[in-house]
Amino acid sequence: MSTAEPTVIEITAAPIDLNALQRAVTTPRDGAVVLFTGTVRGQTGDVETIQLEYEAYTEMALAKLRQIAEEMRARFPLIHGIALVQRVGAMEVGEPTVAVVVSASHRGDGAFEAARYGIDRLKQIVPIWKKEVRPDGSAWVEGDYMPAVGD
Amino acid sequence: MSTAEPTVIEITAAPIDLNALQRAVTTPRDGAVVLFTGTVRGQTGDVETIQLEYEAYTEMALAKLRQIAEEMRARFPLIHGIALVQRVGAMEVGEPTVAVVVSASHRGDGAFEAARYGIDRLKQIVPIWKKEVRPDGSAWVEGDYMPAVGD
Amino acid sequence: MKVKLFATLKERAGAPEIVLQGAATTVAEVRQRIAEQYPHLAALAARSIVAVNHQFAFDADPVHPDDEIALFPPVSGG
Amino acid sequence: MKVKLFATLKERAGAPEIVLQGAATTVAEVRQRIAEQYPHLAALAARSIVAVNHQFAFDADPVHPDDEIALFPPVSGG
Repeated sequence: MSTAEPTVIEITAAPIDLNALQRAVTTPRDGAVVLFTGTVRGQTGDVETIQLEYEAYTEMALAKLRQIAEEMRARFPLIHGIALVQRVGAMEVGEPTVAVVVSASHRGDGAFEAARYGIDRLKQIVPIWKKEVRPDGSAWVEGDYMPAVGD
Repeated sequence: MSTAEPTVIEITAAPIDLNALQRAVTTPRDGAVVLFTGTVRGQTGDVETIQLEYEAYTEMALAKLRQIAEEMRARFPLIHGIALVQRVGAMEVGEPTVAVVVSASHRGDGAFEAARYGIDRLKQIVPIWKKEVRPDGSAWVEGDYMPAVGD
Repeated sequence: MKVKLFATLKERAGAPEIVLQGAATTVAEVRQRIAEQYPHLAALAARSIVAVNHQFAFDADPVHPDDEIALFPPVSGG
Repeated sequence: MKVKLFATLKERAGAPEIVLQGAATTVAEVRQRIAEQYPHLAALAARSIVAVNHQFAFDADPVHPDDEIALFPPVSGG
């Protein structure tokens, strides 16, 4: 990976700034940037969420985000910049909790597919947990993916 | 379409603000937002671009953007908010020129596919043209899509 | 009958709009009038797109005197 | 030997870390020590994930006294 292919990896308590991430990943060769952002969903069917509180095993989460960026580059060799940012702490409904950003020269160069792959993997292997605050109390949400050898 | 499903359609000379667009399309039911942004590519192979200058047939472009939003909703019925924004005027390398933003409850609800469809259609049927400013002069770029009946 | 021009066509014409003399009742006739009355636009116009009232229009489509007619090259937005 | 805890496990233990008495040379032994020495964590621990030095670890994997060991539920980031 050359310095012309930026990789931004962050676990942060600060609000996610999509404009800044777009600028950070875009190289002069890029004409297309795909950004995925997860947000705090306030309504899931009839269930209301007020707030999500995220906790990370920071050192391992950073290592796993770096691993995901490598997996993305291996699978989608035409992409250039990558940003993988997870916010931690308390977040309100509508706020971005995570961002997966990918740049490429053209929209058909795999940026859409790489961003989708990145968020799928992030939800599988990055040690982050969320506690949901509902009108009737709060509870930890558990994922259902069990890591396999090589994850 | 209910008011709970925002549709933002704009042809504007102002810089594109991805954070504002994310907020504009995200409803309380949404946990996933996909943003595509086109940027001014400075290098295409050995060819250098300094600036792009966009011109629109504004009234028709707005009508076509509205049509694309309807096509997206028809094809991807689980998506919620949509923003289709084209910036016009002069833009520098790295700057966002266009944004296609889609929200949905979950990342598997078609937001990635709808955003890809939206940018593909925008490049086919929305009357916008760009003039490329290169070190050796400037020239209008022409698309190669000819509209079909029903476009 | 007025025809709006964009991009290369506007630049070649030196104006954002041209006026056609004589009636045209179809898109094909509009194209023909342009070729006759603005010969320096003829080559470009031949591979350009016609829109009537903000919708793409094809040779057999009708045009009326108060329609908004536009001529432009294949689009390249995004 | 110390074991870092996260999410539900941290909450149940009332601390971000527990200390295991006696040696454990494999991940399976770590799990066994936790079940013996922290019975109120046993049920949760049985369906939790073990990481050694920031990598997922499985029952047969070795552990060394200076490894960073962590126990946590299936992840739910994003």
